Amino acid sequence: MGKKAVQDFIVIENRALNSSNFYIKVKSEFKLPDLKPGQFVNIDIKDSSEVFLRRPFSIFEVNTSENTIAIIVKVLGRGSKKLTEVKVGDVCNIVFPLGKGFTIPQSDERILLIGGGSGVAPMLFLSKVCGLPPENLNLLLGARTGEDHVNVDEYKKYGNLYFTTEDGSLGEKGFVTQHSIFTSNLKAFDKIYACGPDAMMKAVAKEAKAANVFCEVSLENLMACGIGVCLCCIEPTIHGNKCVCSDGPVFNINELKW
Amino acid sequence: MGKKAVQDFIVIENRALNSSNFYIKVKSEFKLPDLKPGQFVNIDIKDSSEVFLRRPFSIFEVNTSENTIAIIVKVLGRGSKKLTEVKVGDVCNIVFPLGKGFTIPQSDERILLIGGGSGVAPMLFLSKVCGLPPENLNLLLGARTGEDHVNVDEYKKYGNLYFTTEDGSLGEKGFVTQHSIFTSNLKAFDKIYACGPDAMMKAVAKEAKAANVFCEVSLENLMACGIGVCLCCIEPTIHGNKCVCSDGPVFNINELKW
Amino acid sequence: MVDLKVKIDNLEIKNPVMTASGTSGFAEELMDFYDVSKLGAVLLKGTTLKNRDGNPYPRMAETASGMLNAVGLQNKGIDYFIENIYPKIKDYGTQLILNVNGSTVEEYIELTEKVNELENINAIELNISCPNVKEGGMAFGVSCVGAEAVTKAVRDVYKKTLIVKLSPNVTDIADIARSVEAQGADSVSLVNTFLGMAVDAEKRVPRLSTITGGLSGPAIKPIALRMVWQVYNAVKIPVIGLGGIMNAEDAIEFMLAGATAIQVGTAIFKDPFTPLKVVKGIEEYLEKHHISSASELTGALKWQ
Amino acid sequence: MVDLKVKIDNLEIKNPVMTASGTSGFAEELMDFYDVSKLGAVLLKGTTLKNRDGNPYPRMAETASGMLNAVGLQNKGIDYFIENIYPKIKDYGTQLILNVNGSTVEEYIELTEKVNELENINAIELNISCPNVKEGGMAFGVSCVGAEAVTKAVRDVYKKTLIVKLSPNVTDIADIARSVEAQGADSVSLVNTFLGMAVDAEKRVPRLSTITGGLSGPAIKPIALRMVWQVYNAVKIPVIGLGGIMNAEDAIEFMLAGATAIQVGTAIFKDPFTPLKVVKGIEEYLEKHHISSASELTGALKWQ
Ligand SMILES: Cc1cc2nc3c(=O)[nH]c(=O)nc-3n(C[C@H](O)[C@H](O)[C@H](O)COP(=O)(O)OP(=O)(O)OC[C@H]3O[C@@H](n4cnc5c(N)ncnc54)[C@H](O)[C@@H]3O)c2cc1C
Ligand SMILES: Cc1cc2nc3c(=O)[nH]c(=O)nc-3n(C[C@H](O)[C@H](O)[C@H](O)COP(=O)(O)OP(=O)(O)OC[C@H]3O[C@@H](n4cnc5c(N)ncnc54)[C@H](O)[C@@H]3O)c2cc1C
Ligand SMILES: Cc1cc2nc3c(=O)[nH]c(=O)nc-3n(C[C@H](O)[C@H](O)[C@H](O)COP(=O)(O)O)c2cc1C
Ligand SMILES: Cc1cc2nc3c(=O)[nH]c(=O)nc-3n(C[C@H](O)[C@H](O)[C@H](O)COP(=O)(O)O)c2cc1C
Ligand code: FES
Ligand code: FES
Repeated sequence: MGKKAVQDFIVIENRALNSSNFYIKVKSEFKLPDLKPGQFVNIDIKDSSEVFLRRPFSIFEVNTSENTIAIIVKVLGRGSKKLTEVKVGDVCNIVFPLGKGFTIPQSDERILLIGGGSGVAPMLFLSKVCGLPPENLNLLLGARTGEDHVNVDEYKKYGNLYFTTEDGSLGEKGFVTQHSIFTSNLKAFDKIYACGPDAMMKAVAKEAKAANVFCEVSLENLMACGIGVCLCCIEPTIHGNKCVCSDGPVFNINELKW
Repeated sequence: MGKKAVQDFIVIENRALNSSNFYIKVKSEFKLPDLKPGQFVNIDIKDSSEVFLRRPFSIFEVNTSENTIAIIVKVLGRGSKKLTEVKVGDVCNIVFPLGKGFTIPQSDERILLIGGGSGVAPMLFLSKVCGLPPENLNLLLGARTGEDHVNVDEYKKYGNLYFTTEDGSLGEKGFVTQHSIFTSNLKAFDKIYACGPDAMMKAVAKEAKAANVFCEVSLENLMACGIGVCLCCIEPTIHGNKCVCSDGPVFNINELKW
Repeated sequence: MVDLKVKIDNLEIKNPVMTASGTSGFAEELMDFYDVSKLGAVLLKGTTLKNRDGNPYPRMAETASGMLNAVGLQNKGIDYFIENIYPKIKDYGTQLILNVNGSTVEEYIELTEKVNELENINAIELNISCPNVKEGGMAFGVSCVGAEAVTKAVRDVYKKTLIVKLSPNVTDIADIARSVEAQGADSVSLVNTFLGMAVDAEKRVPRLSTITGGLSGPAIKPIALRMVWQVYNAVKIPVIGLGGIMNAEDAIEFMLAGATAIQVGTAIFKDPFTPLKVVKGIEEYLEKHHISSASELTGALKWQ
Repeated sequence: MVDLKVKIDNLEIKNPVMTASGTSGFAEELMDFYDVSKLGAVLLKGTTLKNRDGNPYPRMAETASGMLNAVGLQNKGIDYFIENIYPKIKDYGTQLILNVNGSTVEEYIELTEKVNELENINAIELNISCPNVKEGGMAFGVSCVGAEAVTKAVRDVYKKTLIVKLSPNVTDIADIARSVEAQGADSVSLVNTFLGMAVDAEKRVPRLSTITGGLSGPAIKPIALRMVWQVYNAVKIPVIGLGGIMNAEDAIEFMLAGATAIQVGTAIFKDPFTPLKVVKGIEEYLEKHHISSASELTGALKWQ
């Protein structure tokens, strides 16, 4: 009991990161529990005649002394659009903490984190808190054009940053799986983590599997409840259908039927 | 064609008149048509998960040079509550002008206008524009307590003001039909107009009928469309069911089956 | 340029957008806002043989994403319509379709014979599905036997396009659709309203004078869409889809599920311009997706 | 102090608020939020004889004030439940009611016999109304004959409180309710989900892997409320009402219309605390209106 909560947070920041992504920070009046990279929150979209259910978002930043959580919201449809219209001072009702996080790497391991679209959020969170020496941590971010990349300068101190864009306007041209760090020697990594569009994660998983490297992906299946009671968000695994919201959203690729 | 419109207005003022009534003024970028006392507007309540249909409100003030309309909103339930939360600059979508207005008195007639609750709005509008000499115009407003009365000082210049409150805290104690101006000699008036709670209008109508004085009331039946197509707002009359939205909202009491 | 024209039997309509009966009066009120000749068709208010006062007030209650109504077919009867309304509206330049209602098979016949004479009314919509009248109405629409009887009787006397409007308050709507098709209906329209109820918890009374009434609006859209899909897969005659259509996207969903044309009902109460906006939205969708004609959308859902 | 206790046949429940089957797992997940012993009952996830994988993803689509689901009774089967889940939840301190599902009458019987042995399960809810499975499921629930057959067979072997959950996808739900009452059901619960459909207009595909699925949430409340009212007026056994209940006011509306107890389903997805809030809200309503016991609300609607 009390492991999960439904709480009102106050919006203390909401700013555009680029044309379609927003940074939203909310504050609780209560002490936050321990929150892990890969976990998510389920947000009530207030005052919308079109949105009925909550919308899930990965935790991007946590400040346990300020009791704040930040998320990155990409405007996709009705709910995300409405959410990015919140104003500082607005109340935001959140169910949290949800899901299980990534396997934290050991301090001597070399890891590759791959983020695409709003999937950068959990990757950045993981790179910040996993406590690896920066030389062991490689962060590869993919987007369509340079404009779609959110500013991640701050994360330089946690590891090596690499970019791909489909039009070549930032970093290497192509998809993340075409980046030199990915194509050169995948076996050089002890662990690979990925979050982003399904197609991207599947491409990463295929190569990781071939190279026999540990790889975890974070899925974004459509959800109704977010707490494991409705069985709507399922993903087929070798152990049968699993709930992305409560058994995941992080899965080892060897478990998935990809 | 083009007699009625669906238009976006901009909210330019929203202030509390007392604990439950708000004054909301909206501005159009287009020239307003002629708007008569007794007519109403049908307002879309934006961003509410609970409100589906529009809500009708009597026109309270019109400024044809500024192209503004003002209404008085009493907080009753979900829609009116939400509407009073609009902020200056918000867009407010309005269907107008709806319904038929009051019969305008002739310049030598003596009239009595009776308003209760949010029913004061059309009465004040009528007293302002009917063009009678102030000594011929009597405005009687009823409420539960003094606090429920909105400030109408401005209307002193259009006629004589009288008040009743149920607790006697302002004007005479009791209902409007117990006020001395009403009980003394109803036949002294050429025309009586009333808008307010059903019970009040029925009480007024009863006495007016007994005294055989011309009397119009403005009804507030529940509406779905506001434009005469759904037949939900009907009121039985001697000529069969009539639509309050398109045949009214103003009815001569002799037509009603009260 | 995309082609918006569609056909319901022999009836040519300039675009697939109609207003639903009982939600657009006799089109006169919409003319206060815009020229209805831009619409595919206007379904006129439900008409009966004799004058009907309808049900007592209150007749409506708002619900989540919808509303209940208990109008009960208030209208002045067919003779009044023919003398006083038809002359005013007959040249509106859009297809006018009369929604006809009876309490007995004989009434339906008598009514239909009168409508036969009206030159500018090229189709009728047989309402066998109104939940708001005690006699007749939905009773015919909820059994195959009842639906067949009315359809057959009317088909025998009515020469122009015969659309039968189906009730959704049934176990198997495809069955009813097949029955009326077999009796010669040229088209079916669905759905009418769902029988529902609303209660005032504080006052502990029903919100409608009739206790129960008909539910319409976006709330019912998923069920209406499923029924259109089932009926489309069960009959060969064109299907007219409705129930909660608020915008062009909704309309397109109904067409993909099998509708040849659609009707906009309750949405008119929110915005009288909705039908016009839906026409525009369908046109834009066709252009965007490089589809040359609206009729190609019918049943174009991809599955399996 | 108001009395919240109500009785469903011999089953005493501490308050009229239950969670709906399939929307509250096996109660374990709710325990992460609060102590479920504060609820009247928890309806456990729909269980079948053998393991069922359910339907493919995607299984849900949001709709206006509601959602469609196509879960298809995914569960590990009754034996797994008895060995692995029952021991963990049996002392949760609330009435645990198992929702049982079969594809054949024999399956229902075999399943029920196993549940008979579970000491802390004092009632079953017979689901003859699931729209999301191909065999059995709703097929039993949409005809009186089918409903009677299952109810009779289960009644013969089941000794404790037998609740039959009715499908709303029927022409006359009161008829089905009377049939199961005649076969010995101790109570009926209604409604299950309405068969609906959602389409992605841009991609021109159905939003559910199964094309159609079950509609739940506030959208269906007016229809559910009407059905509860009809069934309450048709049978003598207690009625359990559900369908779109989001708060105490909704719950009270169902009780006024005839429900002895109510279930909260989809609302749990929006806020897992909803059932608890409804308990509190009913208590406050009774106090405010000086009503001494929750059971007095049942059928207390004033009309005519
Ligand atoms: C565990 C988890 C973590 C997530 N983290 C983030 C995050 O950090 N930042 C972020 O921007 N988004 C994140 N998402 C996705 C986010 O929840 C969706 O983008 C959002 O719900 C879309 O809602 P909407 O109302 O804007 O779109 P809708 O209007 O509901 O849908 C628009 C279109 O997108 C499709 N769609 C909606 N949601 C999804 C989805 N989850 N997967 C695939 N298609 C979908 C719909 O089918 C529809 O066609 C996460 C999702 C999950 C499950
Ligand atoms: C022609 C006309 C002119 C009006 N002018 C004004 C005005 O100038 N100022 C103003 O404040 N209000 C006016 N009203 C009333 C106003 O429209 C309602 O108060 C408003 O719609 C209530 O909406 P709500 O969402 O707040 O209440 P809801 O949440 O919808 O309802 C709350 C409760 O009030 C009841 N209720 C709602 N509306 C009405 C009604 N019209 N009559 C009786 N009971 C009702 C409901 O049944 C419910 O029990 C007017 C109404 C009409 C028809
Ligand atoms: C106020 C009202 C009155 C209606 N009257 C009729 C009618 O006279 N005849 C008829 O066939 N349908 C009538 N209907 C049903 C509508 O035509 C339509 O079938 C239903 O509302 C579903 O569509 P919608 O959700 O778009 O409104 C009426 C509906 C409403 C809301
Ligand atoms: C995701 C989901 C799964 C469901 N699973 C079951 C089930 O296994 N057995 C059952 O009888 N009803 C099931 N239902 C139906 C609900 O118990 C309930 O009857 C229905 O959702 C209407 O109530 P609501 O609107 O409060 O959700 C399910 C509903 C949903 C939304
Ligand atoms: S979203 Fe309900 S079980 Fe995962
Ligand atoms: S509100 Fe629709 S006719 Fe008056």
